Amino acid sequence: MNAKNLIAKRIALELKDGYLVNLGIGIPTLVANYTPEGVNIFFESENGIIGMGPVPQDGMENPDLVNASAKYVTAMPGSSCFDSTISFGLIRGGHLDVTVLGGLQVDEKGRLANWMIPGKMIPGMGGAMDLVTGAKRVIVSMTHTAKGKPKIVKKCTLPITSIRRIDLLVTEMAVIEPTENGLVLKEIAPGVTIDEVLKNTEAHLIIPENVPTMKVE
Amino acid sequence: MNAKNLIAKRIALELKDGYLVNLGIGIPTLVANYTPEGVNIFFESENGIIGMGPVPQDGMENPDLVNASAKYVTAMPGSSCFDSTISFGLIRGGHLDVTVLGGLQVDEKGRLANWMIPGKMIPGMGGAMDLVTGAKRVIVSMTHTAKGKPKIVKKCTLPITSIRRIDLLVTEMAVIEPTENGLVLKEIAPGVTIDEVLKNTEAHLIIPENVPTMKVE
Amino acid sequence: MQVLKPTEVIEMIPNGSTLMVGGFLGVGTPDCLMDEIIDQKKKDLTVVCNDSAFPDRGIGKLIVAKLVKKLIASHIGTNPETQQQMIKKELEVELVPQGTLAERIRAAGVGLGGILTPTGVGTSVENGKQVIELDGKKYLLELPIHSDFALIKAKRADYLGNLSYSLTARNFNPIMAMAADVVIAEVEEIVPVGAITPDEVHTPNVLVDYVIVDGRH
Amino acid sequence: MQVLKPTEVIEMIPNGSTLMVGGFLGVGTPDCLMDEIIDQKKKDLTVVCNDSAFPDRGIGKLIVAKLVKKLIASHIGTNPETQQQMIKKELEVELVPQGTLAERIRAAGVGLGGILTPTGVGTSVENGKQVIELDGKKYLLELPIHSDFALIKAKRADYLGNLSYSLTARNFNPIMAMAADVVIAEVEEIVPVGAITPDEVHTPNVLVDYVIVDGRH
Repeated sequence: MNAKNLIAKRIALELKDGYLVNLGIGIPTLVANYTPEGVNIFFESENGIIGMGPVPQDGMENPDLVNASAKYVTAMPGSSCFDSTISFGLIRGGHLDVTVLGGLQVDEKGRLANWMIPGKMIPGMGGAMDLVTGAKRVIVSMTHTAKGKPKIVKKCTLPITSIRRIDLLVTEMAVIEPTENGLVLKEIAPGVTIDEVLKNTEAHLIIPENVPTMKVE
Repeated sequence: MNAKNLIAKRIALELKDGYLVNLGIGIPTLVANYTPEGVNIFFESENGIIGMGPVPQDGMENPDLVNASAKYVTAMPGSSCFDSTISFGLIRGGHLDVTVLGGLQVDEKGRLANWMIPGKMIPGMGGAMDLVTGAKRVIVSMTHTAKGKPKIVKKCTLPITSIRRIDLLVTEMAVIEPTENGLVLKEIAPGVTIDEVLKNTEAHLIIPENVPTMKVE
Repeated sequence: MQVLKPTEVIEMIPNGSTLMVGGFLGVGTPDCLMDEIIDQKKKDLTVVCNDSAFPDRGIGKLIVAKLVKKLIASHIGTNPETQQQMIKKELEVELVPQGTLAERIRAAGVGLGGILTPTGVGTSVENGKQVIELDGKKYLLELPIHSDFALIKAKRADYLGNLSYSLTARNFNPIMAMAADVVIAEVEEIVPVGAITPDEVHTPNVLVDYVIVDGRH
Repeated sequence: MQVLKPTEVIEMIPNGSTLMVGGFLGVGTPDCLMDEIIDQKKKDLTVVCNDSAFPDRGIGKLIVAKLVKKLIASHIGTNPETQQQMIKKELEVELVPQGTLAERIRAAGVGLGGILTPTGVGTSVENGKQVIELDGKKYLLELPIHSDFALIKAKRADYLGNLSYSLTARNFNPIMAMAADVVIAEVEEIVPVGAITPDEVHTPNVLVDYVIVDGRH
């Protein structure tokens, strides 16, 4: 299994029946492919839909029905559409059970930076600041390092997305839970050692006595 | 013509084609009976409808279709319904062309009191404070006096509805326009003299050289 | 979402709870739920509703049955019992302008800390509130209203709990469906998934916890 | 409401105007109006839109044609031209979190002086803004955004100008229809009055000044 699918598969285990879930661009999108059987998830997208389904078959695209990346999607039976104030009312109002987002950096306080690299890339925050501030549970998916450099750092050097502490961080090497006391190493990926995780992490990690392997076959 | 119908008929002359209009309980409701021919008015009600029509014929009542007094109404072709935030968004956001309300007192500053008599009658403000604050034009209809006592006073003794100066006051004796300089007597009712108006008014009235008679036949 | 009988759903409400109840003078109020609250004699309730309707209708029945400790509403003039209990200090009443009431409920539902409204500035509604001046114009800072339960009324629900409302019975129902911990919807009719199209859904299913069907229809 | 040709309606827009444009990455953007703005070379525009879409789509075309002086948006990452002009200081960009952008537009439309949001607290979005603390929680005071013109896209209009939107093409359109002095709606289809029922109307006709029909459909 490649890194991206491993992360997506692990995050999918966090989704429970009846959840309202927002998946960001990139790795998060893959999570939908791994939702456990019998678990009914309502996927929401910032542009104003609950009940988003997979890509339509060729010729069935509706130009008015897209996800937050402007890619054609389908609508599941029982879906609903609404304007941007309701869309973000659901997000900021605490009605969204889980948001899964990509990240550029996560620091020891569990703060996420994911919306700009000053002087280099200024895409804008889009819906990210509202999602991180408002969702009941914020899960970040990212590669553990970028060009060999740690992305889990002592303090974010990039502009943060929210002061809110994220709830879970999943990389291809580890599952980390930011807590009041710091970042706790909860699981390691199959074939990865704790030492390897530490070597690739700038932030201090709290290592419990027992660190199980991610339950992804 | 009795006092109420005279007031309603005079106010109807203020309504222009395409206007969005809210009519309060009592005399204001009668205004709908006198809208000039060929003039298409959209009547709105706080409980969430644009395009309210007259009372339905017997047996055609819909329990879900009422005005702000919970009386059965009809919906005109092209009407629309919405929730209370949109209803008051239209009112407070300046989309309502005219509101016509009843009054207990109007004072020299053009301030209206119409929602409570302390210790005696506390119905609550309902939508009145939003209507007076937000409508483009606020027209008050009331009898000139109550039990012989002037209702147009130097300073409201009852709790005011808004600090906003109303735009027009129509009684069975006169049409009065509150301005920056004070209350201006604009018209008198057929058969009424300026002296009679002054005798029944506590507030100072500015009397222009020419005060025409209300154009209601 | 779960379908329950009125008895079961009201049994979940502890005495002393805060309830939002949809409706405008009783139109759009869940009547079966009101009757069941009376049957089960739920006590010391705080009720948030546009008005106290009539003694024999809507939440007016709860007032008459003396089950309400505190009422937050915009209008109590159509139910004399409310004012009587208020004067006898048996019932605490907080009067809120209707548009402000709608925005305060909405603010809770969409995760805003408050809103600035021009309505009520310079009136008795201003008492005890923070006044914020922007560009020379004054606004009242009005705070969110949240509740333990929302008891709402819709015309139709589909099997998943998507709701649609009918005409002026919509009023406060959609915003209350966002502002409570537990949302209970009384509906007249259950329809197949898809019968309410994505563009017609007024309240998305994920907001609704329990649906009860009004057996009288 | 008046039906005009795209040429006629865009001729009414002076250079230097502030335009709100509906759409999310171009979906739900009035394309005929965009093309007509380019044909008429309207200059020095301030544009309020969720994003700058793509170089060949939505308001992205206006950016490429260098007609925009200032852009207020949440995301510019899909249109490289936007960032390039921004770096060269040819274009001023104000980045606003998406949920905040929606609420600021709505605030203008519904007559609020501002809203308090937790989104952006402690991030660079806080710069220059008033922070208000309530019950130990911090909020940013965000101000309304109003415009001279709103250029919106709907699926259908009836003869009176009532609008309904389609699926995720709804997004910012309904709130922009409330927040501008002049509202221009581009629609795909004109339908008889009544074809959009009162409960299906998304934007009431009284908000719409001009309708243009996209002849490509």
